[in-house]
Amino acid sequence: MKDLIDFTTMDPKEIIARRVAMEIQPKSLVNLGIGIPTLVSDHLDEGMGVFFQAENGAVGMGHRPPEGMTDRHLTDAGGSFVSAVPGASTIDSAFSFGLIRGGHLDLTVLGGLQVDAQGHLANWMIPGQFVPGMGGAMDLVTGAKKVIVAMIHSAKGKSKIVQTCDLPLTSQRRVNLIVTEMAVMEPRDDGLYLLETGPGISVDEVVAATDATLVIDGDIPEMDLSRSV
Amino acid sequence: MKDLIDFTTMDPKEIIARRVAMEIQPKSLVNLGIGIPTLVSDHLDEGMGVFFQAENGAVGMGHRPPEGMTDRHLTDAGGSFVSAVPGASTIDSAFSFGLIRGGHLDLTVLGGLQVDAQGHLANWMIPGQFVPGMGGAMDLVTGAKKVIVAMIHSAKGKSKIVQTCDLPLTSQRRVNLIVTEMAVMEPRDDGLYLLETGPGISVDEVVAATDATLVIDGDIPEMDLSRSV
Amino acid sequence: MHLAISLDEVVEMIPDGARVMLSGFMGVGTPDGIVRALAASGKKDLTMIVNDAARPHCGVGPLVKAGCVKKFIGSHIGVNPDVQEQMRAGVLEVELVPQGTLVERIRAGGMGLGGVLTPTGLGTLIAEGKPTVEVEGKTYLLETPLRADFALIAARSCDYVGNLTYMLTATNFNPIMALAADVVIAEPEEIVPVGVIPPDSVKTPGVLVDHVIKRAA
Amino acid sequence: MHLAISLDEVVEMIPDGARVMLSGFMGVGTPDGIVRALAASGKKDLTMIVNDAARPHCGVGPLVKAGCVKKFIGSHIGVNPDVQEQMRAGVLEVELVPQGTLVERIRAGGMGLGGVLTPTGLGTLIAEGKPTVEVEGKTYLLETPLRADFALIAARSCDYVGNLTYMLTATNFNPIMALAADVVIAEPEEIVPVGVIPPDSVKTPGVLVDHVIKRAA
Repeated sequence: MKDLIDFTTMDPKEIIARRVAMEIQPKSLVNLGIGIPTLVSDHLDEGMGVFFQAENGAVGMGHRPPEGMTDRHLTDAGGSFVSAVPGASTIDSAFSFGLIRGGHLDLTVLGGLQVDAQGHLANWMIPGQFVPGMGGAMDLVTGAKKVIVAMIHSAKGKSKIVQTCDLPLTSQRRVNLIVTEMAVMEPRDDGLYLLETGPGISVDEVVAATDATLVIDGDIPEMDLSRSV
Repeated sequence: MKDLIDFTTMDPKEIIARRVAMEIQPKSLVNLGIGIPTLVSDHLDEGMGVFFQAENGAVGMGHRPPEGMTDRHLTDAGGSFVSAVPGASTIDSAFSFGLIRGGHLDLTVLGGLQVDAQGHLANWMIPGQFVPGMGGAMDLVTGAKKVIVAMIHSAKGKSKIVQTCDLPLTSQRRVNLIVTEMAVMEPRDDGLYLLETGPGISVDEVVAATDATLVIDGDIPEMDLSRSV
Repeated sequence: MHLAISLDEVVEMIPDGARVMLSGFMGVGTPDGIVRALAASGKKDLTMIVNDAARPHCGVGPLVKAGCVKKFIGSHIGVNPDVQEQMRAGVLEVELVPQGTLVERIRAGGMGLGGVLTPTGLGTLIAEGKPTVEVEGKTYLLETPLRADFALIAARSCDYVGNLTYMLTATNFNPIMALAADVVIAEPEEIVPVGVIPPDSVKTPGVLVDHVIKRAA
Repeated sequence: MHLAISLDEVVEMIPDGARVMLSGFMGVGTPDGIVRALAASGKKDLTMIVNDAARPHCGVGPLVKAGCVKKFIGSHIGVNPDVQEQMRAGVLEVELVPQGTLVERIRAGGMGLGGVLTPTGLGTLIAEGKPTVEVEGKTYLLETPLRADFALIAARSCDYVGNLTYMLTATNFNPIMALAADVVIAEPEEIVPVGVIPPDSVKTPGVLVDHVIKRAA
């Protein structure tokens, strides 16, 4: 029945979440940031044995419980109610960041304000305008085995993919993959590679919407969102 | 009835343990080393609320349980069976040494191979002869709020109180008090003060048995071991 | 046995200008009774060390709203408009610290370590003015230990020895802050008889806790 | 779900010359089944990172007695005559590390920190050849992180996610070593169904554990 879904009319955030979900390995430990990254878990089969971790010490978070079954002692890093999957554990903040910084986290998916052609992410402050703070993002980007940035391609008509970030960086580490509703991009030593285009989007449209030089190597396929994860 | 005890015939180890016990404050957290220090707890009133801690993660150790009631998961730092007092807790080794190094331990009582006039303790190796290792002693001496060395005054006819240690030091920290069966001594900026003599021991006898210069300031009292602790 | 005290006594104990650690993560695991009492008392010039600024009604929020806070040291302030506003107005100083660095600096302060060597923050604004140390060919940022005059923490259960347990994600900074202040005050949800908490369930041994908040009469 | 394996498979997995962390304190909290199997297999040239040398019959003792160990890194060897003898004979290299430094170095290796800044050992033999770092006017010894190829640990309970609990003073180095090796193998006293261990009772989350030893048939 999957063939019947028209991905070109899918909500851009869902396109991103669904594409990111395809990157998740069975049995891995994954941290999902607030916003679009949070949606990723909806696109995963629970039988994969993936454990979702949050900075506040949850290992094995599940969906928000039904009304009346929430508990104020069990929340995600945004303070929203979650449940515990079978085999879940809870740890203190020092241990939680030990997992993150010590290379025990297989994947983190974060939102971004900017990512540049070198794969540098900026996502914690806009000087003179708004300073949310880095929370756990600097540790996550520095420590996770794999970092995926998941975000809408542009904000207020401006590309969030830039040649060099002018916002303060989150880490000097190069992220592994950038997923937007228009493109999947991978920063490598010799440039920012365009790997896939979004549903119904042409390579030219991606190039036009992107303020960074993209390396386009051969035929660029469209995201195959019909693939089961 | 205490008056009837003749302390001059008391076992030297018991004299030391009893005198050290008088230094212990109510409700304090105390670490007792192997050997003579272990005997100290026998001389304390349980109503004092003292918690005994061991390097292996026990906080609130009690005496060895009766035969048949021991458990191989509950031991002291020497591997001997102990019990848990009401309110006891067990922590991992990193936490245990956090308590020790972080200044949360009120007192540690350790044995020694040598202590010198500067208050330096040596208790972890005799080069070329025997190398037991420092275990937790270096952390204990460096981190505890108060350090008492409890040991027999001499070994094989040689004073263990020396002018300057020739054995490798345990810490550069000056210990607070030295208690032997012959004397109570306190290392200060201007020398090693003799504070008390052992039961039936004269000042001259202490001086003769000690290979360090003792500061003798006024009349030196005899240990009052009849005091209730 | 540790002294159970009232919220009024806590208010009396903490002077204006104190340096205070406050536990909690987005207000979860924060000692809310203590926060409300301090906010109502009109304390001034507090330095608050806390993971995040939470929201105006929870976590450190009520203290910020009441104007009690001179300086905030933490990792996230994005969903508390009071903090953003007071920061822009120049009445609240904000020092941002990456979360993993923050908790490890507190742990170092509590465990007698001289600092934290972390890769986090290298090559970013956070590294400016800080020394780096090279170990086995890798470079790390040297971050200093953090301590406070008071740690205000929230617990699930407490006994009269002061042993504490925490519940699920309300654990967060609580056991770490309990190590790193001159005076540690815990607000438990329940106080149970000594001996009721199994030794392996204790997350903070009572020897670290100075005071617990009395049960309501 | 983690793969439950046999002792034979553990023996096969660990090569001669491996760098191995072994938990336990005077043999309490050591995975004795794994130790016996490795000793019987005649492994060679192991580097063992372990708190103490225990006694000949427990802890790392059987491995030393069987001549499997080339290098011992730990804090105490005073009650194992085999270690003293092999050390004097020059067939066993011993590196002594203060206990609090040892556990913190392992934690640093497991938690992505660049080292440990400790006052312990300053002004002693232990400080020789090691850099010192000054922080806020105090001097600390810089000790490097420790990691291993394998961590062999003992648990009280384990579920098939790999979540572990420990019991009383058998906890000691277990949860710390579980952080700091490429392959972590746990020998539990019992294996229980997933969901039986409450989240707050888990001391080592299963994500850190690679293998657990099968129940005997």
